Amino acid sequence: MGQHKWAEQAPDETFFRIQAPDGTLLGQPPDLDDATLLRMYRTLVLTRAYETHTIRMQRRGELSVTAQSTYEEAVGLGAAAALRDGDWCFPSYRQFAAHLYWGVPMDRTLAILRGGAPETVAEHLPLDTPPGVTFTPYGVILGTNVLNAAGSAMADKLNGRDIVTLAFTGEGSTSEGDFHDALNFAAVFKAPLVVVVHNNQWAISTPAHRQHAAPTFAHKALAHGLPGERVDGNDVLAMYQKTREAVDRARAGEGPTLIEAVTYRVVDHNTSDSAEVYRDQALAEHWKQFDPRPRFEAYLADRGLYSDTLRQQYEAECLAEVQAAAARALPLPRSDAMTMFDSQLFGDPGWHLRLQQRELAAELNDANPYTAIDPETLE
Amino acid sequence: MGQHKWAEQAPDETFFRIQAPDGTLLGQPPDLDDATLLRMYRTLVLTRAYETHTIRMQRRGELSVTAQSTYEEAVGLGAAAALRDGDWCFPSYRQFAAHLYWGVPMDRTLAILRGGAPETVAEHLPLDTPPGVTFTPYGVILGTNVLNAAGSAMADKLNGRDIVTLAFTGEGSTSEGDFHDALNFAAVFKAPLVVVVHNNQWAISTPAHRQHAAPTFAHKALAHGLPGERVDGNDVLAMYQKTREAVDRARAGEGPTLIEAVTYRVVDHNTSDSAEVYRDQALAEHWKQFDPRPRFEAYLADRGLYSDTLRQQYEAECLAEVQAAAARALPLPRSDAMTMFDSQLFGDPGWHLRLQQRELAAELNDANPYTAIDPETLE
Amino acid sequence: MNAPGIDPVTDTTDLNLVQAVNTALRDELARDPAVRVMGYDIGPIGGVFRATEGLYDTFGGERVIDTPLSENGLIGAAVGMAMRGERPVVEIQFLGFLYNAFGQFVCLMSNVRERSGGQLSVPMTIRTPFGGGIKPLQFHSESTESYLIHTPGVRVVCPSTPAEAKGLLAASIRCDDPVVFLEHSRLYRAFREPVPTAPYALPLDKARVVREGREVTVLAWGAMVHVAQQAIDDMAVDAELIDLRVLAPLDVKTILDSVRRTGRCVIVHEARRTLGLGAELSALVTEHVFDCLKAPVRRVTAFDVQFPENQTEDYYLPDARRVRHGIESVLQYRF
Amino acid sequence: MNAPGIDPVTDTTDLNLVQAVNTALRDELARDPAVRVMGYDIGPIGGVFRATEGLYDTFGGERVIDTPLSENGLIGAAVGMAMRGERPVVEIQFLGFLYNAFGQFVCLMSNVRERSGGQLSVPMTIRTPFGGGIKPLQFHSESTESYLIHTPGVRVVCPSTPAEAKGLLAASIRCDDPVVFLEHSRLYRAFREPVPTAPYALPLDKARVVREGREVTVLAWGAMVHVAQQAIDDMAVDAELIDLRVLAPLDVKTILDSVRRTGRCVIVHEARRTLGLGAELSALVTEHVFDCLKAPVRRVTAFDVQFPENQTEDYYLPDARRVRHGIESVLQYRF
Ligand SMILES: Cc1ncc(C[n+]2csc(CCOP(=O)(O)OP(=O)(O)O)c2C)c(N)n1
Ligand SMILES: Cc1ncc(C[n+]2csc(CCOP(=O)(O)OP(=O)(O)O)c2C)c(N)n1
Ligand SMILES: [Mg+2]
Ligand SMILES: [Mg+2]
Repeated sequence: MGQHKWAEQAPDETFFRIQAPDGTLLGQPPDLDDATLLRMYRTLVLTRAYETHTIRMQRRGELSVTAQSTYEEAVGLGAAAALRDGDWCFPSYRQFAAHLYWGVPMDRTLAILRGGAPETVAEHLPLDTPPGVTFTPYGVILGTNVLNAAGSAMADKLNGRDIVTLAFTGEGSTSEGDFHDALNFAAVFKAPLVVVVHNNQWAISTPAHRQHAAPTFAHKALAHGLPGERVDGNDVLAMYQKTREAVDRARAGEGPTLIEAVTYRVVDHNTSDSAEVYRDQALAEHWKQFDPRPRFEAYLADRGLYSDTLRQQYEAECLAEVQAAAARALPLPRSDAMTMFDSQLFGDPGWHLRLQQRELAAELNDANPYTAIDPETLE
Repeated sequence: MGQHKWAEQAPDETFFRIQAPDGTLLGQPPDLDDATLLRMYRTLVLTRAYETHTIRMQRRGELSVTAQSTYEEAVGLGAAAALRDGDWCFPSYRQFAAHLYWGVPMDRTLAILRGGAPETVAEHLPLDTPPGVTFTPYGVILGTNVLNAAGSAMADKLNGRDIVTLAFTGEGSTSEGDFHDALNFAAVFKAPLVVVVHNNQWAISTPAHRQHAAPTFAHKALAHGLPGERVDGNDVLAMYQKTREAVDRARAGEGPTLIEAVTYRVVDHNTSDSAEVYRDQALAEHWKQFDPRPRFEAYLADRGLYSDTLRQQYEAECLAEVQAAAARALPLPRSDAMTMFDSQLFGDPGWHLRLQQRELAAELNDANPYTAIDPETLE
Repeated sequence: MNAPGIDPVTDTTDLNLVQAVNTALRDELARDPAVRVMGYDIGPIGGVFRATEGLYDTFGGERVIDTPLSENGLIGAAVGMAMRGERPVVEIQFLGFLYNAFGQFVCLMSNVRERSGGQLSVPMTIRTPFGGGIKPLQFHSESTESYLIHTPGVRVVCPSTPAEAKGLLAASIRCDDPVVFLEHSRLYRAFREPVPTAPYALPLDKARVVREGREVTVLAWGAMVHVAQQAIDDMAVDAELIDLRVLAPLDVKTILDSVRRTGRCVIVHEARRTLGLGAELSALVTEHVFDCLKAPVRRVTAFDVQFPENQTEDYYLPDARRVRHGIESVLQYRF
Repeated sequence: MNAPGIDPVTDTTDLNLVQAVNTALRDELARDPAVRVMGYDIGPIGGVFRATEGLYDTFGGERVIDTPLSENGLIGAAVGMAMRGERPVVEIQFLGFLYNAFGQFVCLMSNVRERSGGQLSVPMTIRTPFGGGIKPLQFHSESTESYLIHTPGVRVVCPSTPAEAKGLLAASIRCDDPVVFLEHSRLYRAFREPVPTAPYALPLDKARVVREGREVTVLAWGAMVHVAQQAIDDMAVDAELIDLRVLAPLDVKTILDSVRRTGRCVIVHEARRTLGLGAELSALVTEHVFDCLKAPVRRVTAFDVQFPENQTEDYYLPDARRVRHGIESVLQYRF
C-alpha cells in the first residue's frame, strides 16, 4: 500500500436538487404517479439486493469481475425512469438500476457474468417479453457507447421517429475522444440524445480533479453547443426531473442534452479493486450519509406511500427474485467451445473459418487437427 | 458542378480587435518597436510573394500540392511574432507567415514540396543558423500536432524551462479527438501552451456551421478549464496582442490558452481544390475588403513607418528572395531511391531491412533482386 | 476473362472506376432508403475525388450527409445508425485517416454483432481511397489493408476495374456485415471500360481468374493486378493471374486449386512486406499445397519502410520489372 | 540456456515478471532523469497489476505521472515530450485500449523520426499487458501484436520470463527508438526466478534459444514459450525452442539458421492465425530455406474470431496439446 494517496476534493455542491439530503423538499417534485414511484423504489431495493448478491457470488468464484453502484443508484434509476417504451439505452457497466427498472432479466445478466457466450444464454434463458427500453451491451471501451448512442439518435431523427436514446458514461470517460465526437455529432444533427455523465469523482484511482481542469463536467456541453445540466446524482427526483426535461426536449426535436450527475463512488471500482490503496476512505464514509435511499423513502413517506412493512416486503421479494435468478443462471451448461465461431459473418464465414471450425471439432474429438482434415474437402 | 451549394453564414464579428478594417485604431496598440513592426510587415509582403510564386510553380508542375494563406496571413504572423528565441511551434500547413517571420528557409520548404527526402534537402541546403523558434514538420493528420505540442509544453513545465509552445490548427480540425486531448492534458498539467484555432470558416468544403453547434470555437476552452479568446484574425496587432498575453501567462506558469482567430478562406483550400464547386464565392469576394495588409499599413503609416517606396522596396526584395530560393531548390538532384531506408531505426535496422536495401540496390543495378542476393550472407 | 456475376449481354456504358463507384452509390441510394452516404466533403463538393458527385443534388442532405471532420465520429456514429437499421456508407477521405477511428473499427464496427450474440448487426460499408502512385501528401498513399484483414468480423473488398467496382460496391452495401471497400486512387481515372448499365452485384466470396495459365500463379489486387498483367504480357509467360477481389475472408480454394496446378506462386502487393497479406497467402499455400510446390512462394512487395517521398515512391512500389524478376525467380528456381 | 547479456554470477533476487518490470522501471527512473513513467492508474495505486507499485512514493508525481483517461492523449503527449528530450514510459492499461491511440501510434510515434529526416526522435516506450488466460473482460486479452509489427519505425519487444523482462525493459527504455513492450498478463505472477539484482540491459536484436534440438524448430514468444516448452517436454522430442523476444525487427538469422539445421518449423502464437506473426515467419522460412524443409511450416494458433468469452477461451488459445499436435504433424509429414 502506497504512502502517498490522492488529496481529495469534496465535489462542488452547486447543482439542481429537489430534495435535501435529509429528505426535505426544496422544490417542486416531478409529476409522478404512485405506481411509478413505487416501481422506482422497488428498483432501488432490487438493485441493492442484486449487487449484494453478485458481490457475494463473485467472491465465491461464481462470477467474473463485476462492478457495483451502491450509493450511486439514483443516477441510473432517475434517468432511466424518464424514458418510455420504445426508447434505447446505451449504458455503462454501472447502471444496474437502469437495467432493472426496465426489467432486463437478471438471470441473463448473471449468465453473461459467468462467462457464457450470449448464444448459450439466449438458448437456455430465452426472453419472453423484451424490456420496453432496448439496452445495448455496455461498451467495454470507454466512451465508445456514447458515440454509438449519438448515431442511434441520428437514425431516429433521420426517420422522423419520436424515440429518444439515453447514454451513460463515467466522468473519467469524458476524457476519451469518443465523448467529444458524440456531443459534437449529436449537436450538429440535433439528434434526440441524452448523455448522463455519472460523476462519481473517481475513475478507478484517478480523482476528478486530475481528470480535467474545468469547473464541472457539465461545462463539456459548452464546447459543443448543447445544454448542460448539473444535478445532484443522489437525488432520485432531481435526476428524473432533469432527464425528463431533456428527454422531452429531445423528443420534441430540440436536440441533445448533457447531464452531469454528481455523486461519489463510496464502493470499490469493482471486485478487483481496493480503494484504500489510493485514497483516504474518510470522504467515502462521509458520503454514505447522502445515500439516495432514505432520501427517496422520505418523499414516499410524504406522499403516504412508504412504510417499514413495505420496505421489508420489497426487500424480501427482491432477495427472492435475485436468488431465483441466480438459481436459473448457475446451472446453465458451460458454453460449447464451438460457440466461438457463432455470430461472425452472415452466411458463409469463409474457407479459413470453415477449416478452423473443423480443426477445433477434431481437437474436441481427440484427433490431431492438423492431420485429420483434408483441406481439399473444403469448398 | 453541383446545383446545391452550402448556405453560408457570415461569421459573428464579436471579437477582440485593435484596428477597424479601415485601419482606425479602436484600442491601445501593443508595445512593439519599429524594427519589430517592420519585420512583421516585411514578413507579410514576403509571405504573399512566396505564395504567389509557389502557386505558379505548382501550376507549372514544379511542386506538389500546396496551400495558401493569402488574406489570412495575419493569424500566423501576429501569433508567431509573440514568441521569442527558444520557443517551439507546431504549425499547420497554412502558417507560412509564421515560418517566414522566424526565418525558416524557403529553399528547404520548396525542396520538400518538390517531393525530396528531408535527408537530401538537408545535405544540399544545409542550415547555417537555425531559426530562433523551432518549427516541427506540420502534422498531416489533422489535430495530432496540437496534442504533440501539449506534450512539448509539458516537457518544459516538468523541467522548469521558460519556453512556450505554440500550436496552430484549423477550425475544422477541432472536431478531431486529438484537439480535445491536447486542451485537456495541457490544462490539467498547466502546460505553457498556446493553441491558435485558425478559423477561416471552411474545412475544404465543410462550413464552420456544419462543423459544430457551439457559438464560437473559443467556447471549446470552456470544456477544459482554460481561457478562451476570440480575436479578429485579420488584425495583425490584435493577433499579436492576445497571443502575447497568452504567451506571457504561459511563461509565468499560469497554463495554456486557446485563441480563436476569426478570418475567412478567400482562396481555394489548396491547389487541388476549386471552391466555386461548393460555395457561393460572393462572401469570399466580400472578405477581400478585410485584407490584413492595408489595415496593418495604416498603422505603420500612423507610426510614420510606411511609405509607398518602402512597400515597393520590400516587394522587390521579397520577390528576389523568393526567386533566389526557388533557384536554389529547383536544381537539387532528385533524392536517391535508397534514402527511403534512412532515418528508420537507430543503429541496425534489422535483417529484413538489410535484405531489402540490397534488393533495391540490385534493382538499381539492373539485377534480379530475388536471385542476386544470398540471404546467408546477411548477419 | 472470367468475371462471375457480370452478364456480358446487357447494355453497357464506358466508365472509369470513380464513375463506377458513383453509379453504384446512386443505384443503392435509389434502391434502399436505409442507405445513407456519409462523410466530410461528400455533399455539395461531391468528394475530393468526385466519387459522390451529384448525389447530394439528387438525394438531398438527409441521404448524403456531410459531417464534422472526425473519422472516429463518423465511424462511431455510423455504427450506432447501423445498429438501428440504417445502412451507412461512410467515406473516409484516405485510408491513412482511418487509424484515427481504429478503436471504433476494431471494438465496435467489427465486433457488435459477435458481442451481442447476433442480436445486433452493423450493415455498414466504409469506402476509402488507398494506394500509391498519385504522389500526394504523406499518409495519402497507404496500403495498410493488413490492419483490416487481421481484424475478425469484417469483410475487406478491393476492386481492380470499373465493372468490378460497380458490382462489388453494390454487393458490399447490400451485405449485412460490415465491409471496408478499398478504392485504389491510382485507378480512379486510369482507364474506362464498358460497365453494365443496370445495377448488379458481384459475389463477395469468389476471386477472379483474370487469365488462366499453367506455369505460375500470380496473386494480386487493386492496381497491382494491372502491374502484374503488364509483367506477364512483357514476359510471354503462361501465368495464371488471379485478382483476389475480396481480401477478407479470402477465397482460398481458388488460390490453392491454381497453385496445385501451376506449382509456383508469386504474390504482388503494394503493402510493406512484413505482415503484408502476402505473408498470409504464402503461409497458406505452403501449408496446404507444399508437395506441389516447384519453388518457394515469392512475395513481390514494397519495402518495410514508411511510404516514401514523391521523388522515390516509384522505387518503393512494385512495378512490372519487379514483378518480372519475381516471376523469373520462381521459374528459374532449382532445388 | 543461452541468454545473452545476463551474467550468471551476479547477485540475484527471486522475482516474478511484474516485480521484474517494477524493478527495471525503478532502476531506469533512478538512472536517467529524462525517464518519466506515465499513465492513468499508475501513481498512488501503482497500476492495476501493481507494475508501478511504490514508484510514485519514491520518485514523486513529476516522474511518475498520473494522467487523464485517454490513451490517445497519453501517446500523443508522450510523443511531444519525447520530441523535446524526455524519455516517457507510457503504460497502456491493456493492449486492447491502444487502438484508441492508433492514429498517434502509426502517424506520429512511429513516424516522427523518418518524417523529420532524423532531426527529431521519439525515444519513448509503451508498456502494456496483453494476452489471454486471466479471464477478465472483453478486449482485455488481445494478442494483436500484428498491428504493431506491420508498422515501420517501431520496435516490438515481448519478454517471456522475469529475468528477460528486466533486461529487455531496461534496453527498451534506453533505446532511442520508439518501442512497444508487451507484458503477458498471465505471466505476471505465474512464477519467480532468480533475477540479477543489479541493473542490466539485454540485446534488442537477438532471439533466445531456450533449448537446442535437431528435429524441429519451435518459435514462440510470451506465454507461448512455456506452453511450447511443456509440449516439448511431454513429447520428449529433440526440438529447438526459440523465444523470439523481439518481434520487430525480427532476428531472422537465428530463425533461419535453426530451420536450416532441423528442416522443420512450428510457430506457436496466441494471436489469430490470419496475418498473425506466424504468417510472416512461415513466409520467411519458406522463402529462404525452402530447400531444407522436410515438411511445410506449421502454425499453431488461436482461431480467426474475436477473443471469446471466459468459458470458451481455453479452447481458443493454443495449449500444450495443440502444440504437440502441431509438432507431430511436421514430424509425421511425408511428401
Ligand atoms: C478505452 C478504455 N480505457 C480504459 C479502460 C479501463 N477502465 C475501465 S473502467 C475505468 C475507469 C472509468 O472511470 P469512469 O469513467 O469515471 O467510470 P466509473 O467506473 O467511475 O463509473 C477504466 C480506466 C477501458 N475499459 N477502456
Ligand atoms: C485526420 C485527417 N482527416 C482529414 C484530412 C484531410 N484534410 C486535409 S485539410 C482538411 C480540412 C481542414 O480544415 P481546417 O482544419 O479548417 O483547416 P484549413 O484548411 O481551413 O486551414 C482535410 C479534411 C487530414 N489531413 N487528416
Ligand atoms: Mg467515475
Ligand atoms: Mg478552416
